[in-house]
Parts: sequence; C-alpha cells; structure tokens
Amino acid sequence: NGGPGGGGGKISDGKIEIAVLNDQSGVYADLSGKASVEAVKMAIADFKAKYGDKAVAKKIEVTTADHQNKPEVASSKAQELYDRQHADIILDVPTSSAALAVANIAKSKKKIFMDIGAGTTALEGAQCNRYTFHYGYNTYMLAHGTGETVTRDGAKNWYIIYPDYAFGQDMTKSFSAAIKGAGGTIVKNDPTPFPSDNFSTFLLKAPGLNPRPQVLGAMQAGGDLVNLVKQYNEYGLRKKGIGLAIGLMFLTDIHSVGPDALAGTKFSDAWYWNASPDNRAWADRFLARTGKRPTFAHAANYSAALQYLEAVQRAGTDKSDAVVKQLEGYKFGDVFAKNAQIRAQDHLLLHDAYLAQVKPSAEVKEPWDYEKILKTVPAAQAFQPADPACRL
Amino acid sequence: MLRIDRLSAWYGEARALREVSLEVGEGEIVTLVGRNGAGKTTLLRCVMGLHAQAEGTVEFLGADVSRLAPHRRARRGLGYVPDDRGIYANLSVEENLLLPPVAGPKPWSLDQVYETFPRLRERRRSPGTRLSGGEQQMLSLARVLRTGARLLLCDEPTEGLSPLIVQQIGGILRDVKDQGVTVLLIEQNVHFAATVADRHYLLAEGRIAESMDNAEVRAREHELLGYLGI
Amino acid sequence: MAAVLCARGLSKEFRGFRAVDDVDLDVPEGGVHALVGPNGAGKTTLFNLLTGFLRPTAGRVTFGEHELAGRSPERIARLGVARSFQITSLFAQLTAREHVELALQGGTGLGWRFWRSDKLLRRFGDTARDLLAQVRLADLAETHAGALSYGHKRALELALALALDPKVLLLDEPTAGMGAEDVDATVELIGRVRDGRTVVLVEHNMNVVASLADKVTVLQSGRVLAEGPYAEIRRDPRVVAAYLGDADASD
Amino acid sequence: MLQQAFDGLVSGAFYALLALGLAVIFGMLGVVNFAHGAFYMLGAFGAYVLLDHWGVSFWIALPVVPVALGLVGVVVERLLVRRLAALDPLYNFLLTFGIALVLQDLVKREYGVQSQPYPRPSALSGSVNLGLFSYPSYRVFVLGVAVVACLVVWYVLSRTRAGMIVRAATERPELTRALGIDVGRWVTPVFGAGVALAGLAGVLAAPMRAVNPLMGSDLIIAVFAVVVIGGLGSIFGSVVSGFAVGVLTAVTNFYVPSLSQTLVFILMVVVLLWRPAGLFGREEGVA
Amino acid sequence: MILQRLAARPVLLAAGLLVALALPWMIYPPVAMDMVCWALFAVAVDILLGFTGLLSFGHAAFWGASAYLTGLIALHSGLPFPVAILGGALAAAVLAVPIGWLSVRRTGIYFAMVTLAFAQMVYFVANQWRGLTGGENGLQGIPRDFFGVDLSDPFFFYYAGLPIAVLGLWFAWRVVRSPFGRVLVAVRDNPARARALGYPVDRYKLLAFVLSAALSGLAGGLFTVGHGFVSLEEVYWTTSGQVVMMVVLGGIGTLWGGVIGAGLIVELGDYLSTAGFEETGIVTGTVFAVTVLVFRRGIWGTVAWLTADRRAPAAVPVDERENGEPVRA
Ligand SMILES: Nc1ncnc2c1ncn2[C@@H]1O[C@H](COP(=O)(O)OP(=O)(O)OP(=O)(O)O)[C@@H](O)[C@H]1O
Ligand SMILES: Nc1ncnc2c1ncn2[C@@H]1O[C@H](COP(=O)(O)OP(=O)(O)OP(=O)(O)O)[C@@H](O)[C@H]1O
Ligand SMILES: [Mg+2]
Ligand SMILES: [Mg+2]
Repeated sequence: NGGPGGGGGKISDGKIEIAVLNDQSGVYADLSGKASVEAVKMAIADFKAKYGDKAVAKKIEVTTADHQNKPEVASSKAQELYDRQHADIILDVPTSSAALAVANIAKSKKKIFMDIGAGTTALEGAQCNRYTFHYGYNTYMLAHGTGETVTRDGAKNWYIIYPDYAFGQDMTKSFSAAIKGAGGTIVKNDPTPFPSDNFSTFLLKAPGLNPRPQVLGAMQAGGDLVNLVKQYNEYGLRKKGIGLAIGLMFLTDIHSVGPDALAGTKFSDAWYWNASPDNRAWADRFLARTGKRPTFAHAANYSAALQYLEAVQRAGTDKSDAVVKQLEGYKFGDVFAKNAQIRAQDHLLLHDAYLAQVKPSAEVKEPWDYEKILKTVPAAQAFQPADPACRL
Repeated sequence: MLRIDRLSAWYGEARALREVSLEVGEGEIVTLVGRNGAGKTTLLRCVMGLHAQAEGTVEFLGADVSRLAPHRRARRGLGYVPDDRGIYANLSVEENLLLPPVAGPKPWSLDQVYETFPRLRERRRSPGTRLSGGEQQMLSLARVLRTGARLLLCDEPTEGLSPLIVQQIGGILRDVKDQGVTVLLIEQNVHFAATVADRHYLLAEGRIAESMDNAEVRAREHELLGYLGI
Repeated sequence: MAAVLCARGLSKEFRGFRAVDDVDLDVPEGGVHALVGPNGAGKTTLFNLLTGFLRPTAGRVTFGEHELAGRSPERIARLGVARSFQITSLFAQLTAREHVELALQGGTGLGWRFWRSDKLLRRFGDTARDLLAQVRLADLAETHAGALSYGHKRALELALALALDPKVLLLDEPTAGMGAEDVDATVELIGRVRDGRTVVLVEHNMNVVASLADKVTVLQSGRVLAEGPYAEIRRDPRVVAAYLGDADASD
Repeated sequence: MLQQAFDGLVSGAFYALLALGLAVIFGMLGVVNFAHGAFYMLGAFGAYVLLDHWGVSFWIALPVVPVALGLVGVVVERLLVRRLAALDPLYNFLLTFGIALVLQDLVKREYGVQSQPYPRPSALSGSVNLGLFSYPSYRVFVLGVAVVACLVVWYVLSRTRAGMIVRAATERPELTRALGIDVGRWVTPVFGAGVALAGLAGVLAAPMRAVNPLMGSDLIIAVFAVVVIGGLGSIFGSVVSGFAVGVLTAVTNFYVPSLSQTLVFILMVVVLLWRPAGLFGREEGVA
Repeated sequence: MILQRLAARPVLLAAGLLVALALPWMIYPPVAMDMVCWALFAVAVDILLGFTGLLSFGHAAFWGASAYLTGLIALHSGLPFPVAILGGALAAAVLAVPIGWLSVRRTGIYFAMVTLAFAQMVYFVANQWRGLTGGENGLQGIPRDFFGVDLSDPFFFYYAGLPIAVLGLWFAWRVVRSPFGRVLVAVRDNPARARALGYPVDRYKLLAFVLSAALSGLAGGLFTVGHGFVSLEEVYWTTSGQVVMMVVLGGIGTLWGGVIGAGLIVELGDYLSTAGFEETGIVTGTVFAVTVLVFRRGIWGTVAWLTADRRAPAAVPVDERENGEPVRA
C-alpha cells in the first residue's frame, strides 16, 4: 500500500494515465472544467495519429476529478490520482492554493504536474520543484503586457484598485513595476474588499484624484470583475475620460458582462481562438467535440498533454525523471504555445502572449468572437526572469 | 349551552384535570372556584382549545367543538379573557379592541364599549400595556364583548384589582348577563363569586368536588374558605 | 432580633408598570417570615429582586454586611441566600439524585474540574440520599426530573434549596400543587429546617402560614400593606379587604 | 463625501431590504431564514432567465419575480418550515441552511457559476443631477424603490388590519388564536412576503451586480450582522441599521478601504458590548 | 439486560477502535485521515451544541486559526508535528476567549448568528493578513516531521495522527462525563435554576466554548499536517456549516454521533467528487434538510432511542419543548 507504482517495463502499468484535476463546478468550471478533458483527448488522438505504431505508449488514458476549488480536495484527489489511478501526470489545477498543494504532492510522489489554471508566480518561485511545470500564464504575464503597452500608448496616470488578497496584491506589484518601467505613474492604489459587489466608492473617487488618472487598472476577477465593470459603466467613467484596463480577464468573463459594457477595454491574453487561421482550425475541431469555443486554458491543456506525450516519446519511458529531463529547456511551437520554451531553471513555459481589446458588439461577427488582438508580446519579454528563490 | 364531559388534561406527566364534567346553561353566570393550582385555568384553556394534551368532549351550542382549532371556537361565540389579561403591547388600546373578529349576533359597537368604559376612550391611542392593571382588565373584557361572544370565559377578572374596580366588574358582568350573555368565571374570591354568580363549581386537585347554588355558598362560606385553604 | 435580610426603598418597574413599589422589608434572623398577598402583588418579583434575578429599579438590599442589589444570582446563592422557584424549574435530563448532587457540588468549586471523572460526585451520595429522604423522595432518587409528578417536583425544589445549606432560605409557594398529606409533611420539614436559618415563605395556604410564620408581611400592588404576627394580620381590616376577604373578618 | 454617503445609502438599501424581509419573517414565525440570501440570488436569476429566455424586460420582471418567489416561499413554508414551527428556532435555522445549499447548487447546476449578463433598463441608463452632484439614475431608482418598499411594509404593518393581526400574532400567537384569528393562515403569506422582499432586492441587484449563484451567500452573513445590530425582531431597527451600515461602510471605504469588509462585524461587536439586544431590540427576559 | 448493557460499552469501544485502526485499509488513507479530523471536530462542536445547548455557526474560526498556527509552527520551527498541533489548539483556545465572552451573552438563534459573524471576521483577517497566512495561496509544504521519521506516506501518517485524535475524543468524553459536564447539562436545561444553585452560568458557557474551541483546534491542526497545507477554506463559513451538519446528522447530544456524521459526510463528498456529480450541495443540503425534518435525533440518537430505554427523556434538549414549556427566542 502506498508504495510507488513503477518498476517493470518502460511504461509503468503498461499505459500512460493523464489526469485532469480541475474545477468542474465552481468559478473556473466554464473557463476550463470538463471541456479541458476533451482538449486532452484531442491531444492524445493527435499524438496517436502522428506516431501510430511507433508510439512508445500504446495505451493512453485520461481520468479526471473535480477539486471544487478546495485545496484540501485537490490534495486528496491528487494523491489518489497518483497512487490509485496510477496517473503519470496531473494537468490544469486552477486556484493558487490548490495548485501549490498539488505541487507539493507531486514533489513528494515524484510525479509530474503541469499547472495551467493557476496564476501564481510562486509555482516557479519559492515553491517550485523538480516535478512541477507552470504552463500557460501567470500574474506577471497578465500585468506586464497590459501595464507596459497601455502606458506606452499614452495613458500615463493610473489608478489601480485591487481585491485585497494575495492575487490582487501580486498583480498590483507587477502592474506597478510595468507601468513605472514604461514611464507612467501610479496616482493611487486602493485595496477593495473581497468579495465585493459594490465598487462605487472607488469609482466615485477616481475622477477627483490629482492628477486625474487616465486609466483605471482593475485587478478584480470573476464575479467581482463583472460587478466592477457594470458599475464602471454606470458611473460613466469612460465618458469622463478614464479608460479601463483589466488585470485578469477570460473570454468567459466577456461573455458574462456582454461585450458592449467592456468595449475598448485592454487586457492580456495567453491565447485567443480566432487570432489566426491555425488557432481557428483547432477551435473548430474543439467546437465540434464540445459545442463551445475554447478558452486559452483549453488550448493550453491540449498543448501540455501533447508536449508531455512527445517528451515520453523522446525519453522512451514514462519514468518521471527521464521525462522531466526531456522537457527541461525544450524549444517547440504548437497551436497554443508559439515560439515556446520550457525554461530549465524554473520550469516555466515561455511563449508569446497577446494584448487584446474587447470588440464592441457591432463588430462581433459570431458567437464568442469578442477579442481583437492588438499586439503580440514576444515570448522573451512576456514572462519574468527566473526567480533566484527557485531551486529545483 | 356549554357541556363538558369527562375532560382530562396533562402537563407532560402531571395530570391537571381528572375527568371533569360540568354544564353551563344559557344566560347563566357560573363560577369555578378552587385553590391555586386546582386546574381552573387549565379547564378554560381546554374549552378554548389551547391545551393540546387533553381528552374528553366539549360541547358548545349543542355541537361538539373538541376537535376544532381555537380560532374556530372563538368564531362560534366563545370569548376568552385570559388570566394575564392578554393585552398586546404592540397594539393601541383601540386596535386591541378591534382585533378579534365579530363572532356573535349582537356585537357591541365601539361607542357602546367606550360608553361603558370611559377610561378606555381617554386612553384609546396609547399602547395597550401602558394601562394600569385595572384598565387592562377592563380592556380585556371589553375586547371580547365587542365581538358579541355568546359565552365569556373569564379567568380571574378581579385578580389584583382594587375593590372598587372589582365592584364595577361585578356590575358589568351582571349587565352582560341581562343582555343574554353567558359567563363562565374563575374566581378565587368566594365572596365576590357569591355576589355575581348563579351557580358554582368547586374544583379541587383537578376534580369537580362539588356543585352548589348561591344560597348554599352563602351558608357554607366558612367551610368553603377552609376548603380553599384561605 | 437583628434583621438578617433588609430591603430599603426597593422598587421594580417593568416598562412603566411598578410591580414592586418602594418596599422596606426586614427579615429577622432565625424565624419564618411569610410573604402573602393577592396574585400579582409582586411577591415573586420581590424574591427575584432579593436573589439577583432582577435588578431593582431603585433601592438597596443588604444581607448582613453584604450589599446584594446588583450582584449576580450565583454570587447571592454562594453568600447563603437560596431560593426555590414558584414555577417548577428543574433539569429535565438529570435524576433527582443528580439534582441534589449538583446543588451540593455548587459550593465546592468541583464544577470546574472538567478533567476529572463525574464519579467524584459520589462523595455527595450519602448527603444527597439523606436530603431526598427528608423530602420523601428516597424511592425516586434515580428518576429523571422530567418524569416526576408535580408534587414530587415541588419536593425536589425544596431539597435543592436545602442542599445549599443557606443561611436564608426563600421558598416560593413550596406547598402549591401538593396533596394535603404532602402539605403537612412539608410544613413539618420546614419546621425542622428552620433551626439555625431564616426562612422567607410565600404562601397562599393560610394554614401553612398560621402554623409556621413568626411574622407576616402582606403585599398588595407592589406595596407593603401590613406587617406583624399572623394573629394580628388576620384581623387587620385592610388585609381582610384586600386579601383574606370579608368572610374571614367575622371569625 | 456627500456623494459617498449617498452611495452608501444605495448599498444600504440592499441591506435594508434583506434585513426587512428577515425581520418580518422572524417576527412572525420566529424563523431566522438562512435561505434568504439564496432567495435574493433567485430574484436576480429570475430576472435574468425571464430576459434571456423570453425577452421579458426589467420592468415586468420587477413585479413578477418577487411575486413568483413569494409563491415559492409559500410552498416552502407550507411543506417544510411549518413542520418545525413548534420546535426550537434553531431547527428552522438549520433547515433553511440546507435549503440554501440546495437552491444555490441547483442554480449552479443549471447555469454554472459564471456571472450572467443583465443590462440596465435603457430608461435608467443615464445619470440624474441631484443638485449637489450627478448620480447614475438606476441607483437613484434603486434607492427610491427600497425606500418605498420599506414605507409600504411600515404602512401595512401599522395602518392596516392585516398589519394589526400580524403584530398581534407576532406578540402572542396563542391568544390571538383564542380571539378568533386563524394565525396559521397569516403565517404563510408573511413568509411569502418576506421572501418576496428578498426577491425584489435580487431583481434590483441584477442590473448593477454580478448575477451568479453565490451572490447571496456572502451577503447574507453581513445581513445577519446588520440584523443583530438593529435588534433581531425589530423591523424598524433592521431597516435603520441596514441604511446606517451602508453609509458607514461607504465612508470607511473612502478613508480606510482595507477595513471596510470587517466594519459591519466590528460594529456588531461594539453594539453587543453596549446593548446586547441590539440597538432597537427588546431585552431577553431574565429567569 | 443489565449485564448486556454493561457488556455493550467495552464491546462498542473495542469495535470503534478496531474500525479506526482498519480504516486506511478499507478506504483511501488521506480520506480516512479527513474522517478522523472531522470526527474530532464534530465531537468538539457537539460539546457545545449537545451538552451546553449553544449552536455555534462559527467554529471554522477555531479550526482555521489552529490550522494556521500549526502550519506556521511546523514550517518555521521544525518542531515535531504533535507539538505544532498542540500550539495550534492553544491558539484556538486563546482566540475563543474574547469571541466566547462576547457571544455567550446571547443564546439560541442569536448565538448562532453572532458566532457566524465572528467567524466571518476571522476569515477576512486571515485573507488580508497575507504576510502570515499567505492569503488565498495559503501555507504550503508543511512538514510532517516526527523526530526525523518521514511520515509523508499518508498510510503511515494516519497511524501517527490517530493517537492524537483518539486522545482528543477521550478528552471530549472526559469533559462531558465530569463534574463540569454535569453542570453543563444543568446550564443547558435550565440556566436560571443553575444560577440559583450558585453556578455562574456565563462563565461555565465560556469555559465550554473554550474547551470546544481547543478541541476544534486540535482537529484543525491535525488536518493541516495531514494535508500539508492550510487554505482560507479552513476559516470560511461553509466549514462551520459542514461540521454542524455532521453533528446533526449523527445526532445532537450523543457525542459519538458526530463521528458517524463526519464519516458519512466525508465519504459522501469523496464519492460525489469522483462520481462526476459536481453540485454536492444539492445532495448534502437535501440529506441535511431531511435529517432536520424527519430524523431529528440523528443516526446515533435514533439507534440509541430504538435500542435503549425509551422512557428516559430524549437526549435532544430541544425536543423537550415540544410540549409544555414555551420556546424562548
Ligand atoms: N405550563 C405548565 N407546565 C406544567 N404544569 C403546569 C403548567 N401550567 C399549569 N400547570 C399545573 O397544572 C395544575 C393546574 O394549573 P392551573 O393553572 O389550571 O391552576 P389554577 O386553578 O388556574 O390556579 P391559579 O389559581 O393559580 O390560577 C397546577 O398544578 C399547575 O401547577
Ligand atoms: N418580567 C416581567 N415583565 C413584566 N411584568 C412582570 C414581569 N414579572 C412580573 N411582572 C408583573 O409584575 C406583577 C407582580 O408579579 P409577581 O409574579 O411578583 O406576583 P406574585 O405576587 O408572585 O403573584 P402570584 O401569587 O400569582 O405568584 C404582575 O402583574 C406581573 O405580571
Ligand atoms: Mg389560573
Ligand atoms: Mg408569584
């Protein structure tokens, strides 16, 4: 009981088991959720099609579990997935606390974990470990792209409001650095209650600040973000010349608020389904399977599963240490990760990121077609330099 | 008019009434006397349907009402004046009067009430419980009179009242009787009881110990007082 | 005779209604002091004021050199002023013996020992049995209070008050709800326990008052109407009018 | 500053409406309705579903949804709450906690946890000039509706026969029955009305707050604190403390944003120390 | 009959211990550990709910406060985990003093609301005091050190942690069956009478509150070490609600009922999350509502009622009031 599974042949238990552990009922359910399992299945199908009989792993299976956004559920489920379902890799795991908990499990079980859903830079910082990879996005990427570009484009004075918890505080720090780096100033930053359904205090305050801010930088997420945007429009701040830049926004959020409320808002995105024919083709396949347009998280799950399988193929085994060696420093490109590299020092995936803008509904041609990509932030600049605190 | 047959009641394990049977005829004033804890209040509560742990039948106007909910009994003309007077603090005096729905053929009008109880007219806007004890007692009595109830169940209406008000209440009860209303009255004060009532039941330890008429009460007042432990 | 329990100018108002109104009361040491009066006269309220269950609107209460007004009921109980309740007030889940043990344990501070076994309480067993025997409950020692008959509950009330071994014992209608035989027994019991302590008694049963009380205070509408030995009180015309009734005057 | 305080009144309006519903239900039934937040959420979702599926506008949803929810409340009271009426109020507290979980997750199952879009009614999308400052007209409207609702409830309770009966039944249910009033028949509509008030708050919230299954659960705890401050059982107290907490929170938000979330609880502690029964609450009886 | 009864107790005790020992063979060890922790938590809450008559809807504050402190001690001091857990329990007890002092002024439904509000306040503090608590990232990588023995395998850790939980359960039993416990029952049934017997009721309630909080803390600390991290979830109000559900399901005032309730709800949650049914609230909420509606004694209470002497007054204090005494709000 509880012993490691490995031994025998090249592929433990004769098969590869990919586990998707994510939120299938909570805030992130639509963003990633069960549809990510489909994305992983697409990766497996593509992998099999590519290698056919040459594939090292003959049998590849997917399991999934719902962590309900609760770190304790995530940690028990992760242990169970590794021990009982003999999972070789766990994917996704949104929510920072859950992701960090699973990272610790991965470390002690010596099994691979690729996190997609969580934004915290702690995964490649103080809490990094040899078996954990951070794949897709992080708070630095979100903040930097937006903060720097918007400031460069002329909006020098910022008023930042952030939810008073770790994510918000992280985001504010990254944003401030980016804005100052681009020559802008932070007029003021205010913590807001979390969760909150009333931001009017801050919205009322904004026009009166001295100097008058040109942009309201909002670090809220999920329901709070929706509240905030509704109220931003209610107070007519855009008409008063105060633009809106958002730290973390997902396609699903735009859908929730409706594009008009957000039209013109700038934000960073890790991937957009309609940004290139390439993406679009994949998105159409995804639509056919799931009836939905993919978010970046779906695409990232696909990519992560695919790259994992490729690494197994190269290593010729599913033994964790060998696969990790194959992944470290690997340079590649796929439908999600463009100009990508897995940084050896901290296991962070570097890839191109994008500055996006929300289209007004007049320009929305088809369902879920909400974003206009303004600019590509090259992989080398999109992410932070490796944190010396990380020792693998 | 009211017939109680083999009525028993309990409080948990403790039995408060043991197969009590009694009758009250139309237009009579009948008192229940008995020492504290004899079960008088419990009896009235049973008649009103306010006590769940009870067995036996209660007939009112020839119909068995034992299974009816309290408010249905009230609608049939039972008027209840509880021992704690039951005045609502959240209602003004007038609202207290107007609260119960009309339940009999000859309801009193508000004016009639105020004529009989001028003090209530003066205080009609003040919250019910700001009244003195005696005024509250009047209010409680007036409240059921206004509904036109046919049978009044009065639980110690003279309790804690000054002799003057006691006399006044005695007068009211007699007036009410003249208008054809029947009264079942709980009274500790045998003397008072003898002055207003036609008949008396003596309740002891949950049983009807004796039934007697006025003359008998007067003749045996001494003995009774001893019996009542006064 | 020195007054052991003294009230001066004691008043209690309930939202504008004066239940106890400027009462002066001297309870002499070592006797039975009866408190009588019509229902609602304020007897129970006065008890509540004396034992800290209500805070007086005005006035003082002294017990020996202690000022009682404003103290909590538990402090007053510890000082030696115990009471029984008019409305039976017991712990449904405890047996009669456990009740008495609980009362006996009160003074010892044992109640705080959450780390000890409740077998510790067996040390009170003999005393408890003794007390229960005194109130004729010996046979029912292991019955849950919820299952006791009303009269037995009253007896248990009395045992509880006695278990505190108070200097002053306040009994609120101890014989209410008892059969004649039990009343006699209770009178006899009170007669016995009065030695060495002071008893304050609220009673409607004048036989009980007559046979026990050394002094009677009559309350009406929250005020002291009359005070004196029973023989005197029963002839006082005001008392007769207000409480005993006209009939008694001819006696 | 004045504008901030005014804004506080608007968020206070939600507290007040919810606290009012809670207080009415508590006063009459002795039930602390944990599911109140869930009904608030259902109010917002009701408006959303009507618009999304049938294109029914806000103006129709505003009366229709509360009434429909009131009926749901009636059913809940008849089938469930009533069975526990004779017991300690804690049982109904626990029951409604269970109901809240079920309602919340049923909505989650149907619509996911994402916030749903709901536009402001176009007639109220602008701002109005309030003399000293201009202010989003929808918010003014919300404040107006809340104040009117509070006044209507006050009027009904104090000036109508129905209110008289409710007050009487709240004070002494048993005696009221003995006086010929079928208290049971009044209890159900009162529960329904309380739920309808929560629903009204929900519909009002839809255009200005995120509509998602969790919107009620956190709010309701703050409302509990509001009700404790005002004095549970005091209808007047609940409304006053609702608006007061709204304003104080807004003001605190302005000066010390990091304190604003705990403020309502700090206020509760202060009130508990000073007046354990709440500002307008009745003291619990001694002995 | 009496012999049967006398024999029943050690047999039940032995059976319980046996099940506890066998648990990680039957179910997944981390889940078994969760059950044990929640069981202790539920029993701690029952001391207050069942034996003092106070429904706390804010015990997450104590479970969570201890979780954080245990985590901090284990992370930064390198002390063996039982010491860290004791530290956490102590912290929970200390926190319970002011909260309890304010809350016990109110009873019944007010007490529930006030404790709920306090717990929410603790949640906000934990959320904002990021330097200490890690905010919503929580505290991660808490070691399970025991004088150098590696207990990272949940199977072994279960056996290392079990004695702590058993000790906690024993302590709860001791409290209930002590002179103090006797007073608590009296306080619950009739506070006014208890005062007349010389017992300072509020202080007894406060001590019960603190003891219950300390035990909750013990459970929370063990849970933390078992999972290797602490998150905000630990101080969130749903945690308070969950533990109350366990107690009610198992049976209020039965002490061991909480153990059964905890076992069932943890198992149910575990089962649902793998069964692909995401909305656990629908199931747990329904189970809970049904329990409250028709099944008020809970599982243990019903079994005890069916097997034992039915004339004895119900263990559920509130049932007493069904007839007779008016309910005081
Ligand atoms: N709520 C109760 N719980 C338990 N026993 C009760 C309750 N109410 C009354 N009793 C008991 O039932 C018996 C009858 O009480 P009841 O109130 O009917 O007496 P009563 O004749 O009206 O006395 P009084 O003259 O004091 O009003 C008494 O022994 C009383 O103690
Ligand atoms: N908590 C309270 N709130 C309001 N009024 C009260 C309260 N307690 C007692 N009263 C009122 O005070 C008056 C005196 O009551 P008390 O119980 O002292 O009378 P009593 O002399 O003991 O009568 P009885 O012989 O019937 O027991 C009564 O009118 C009663 O209604
Ligand atoms: Mg009576
Ligand atoms: Mg009395």
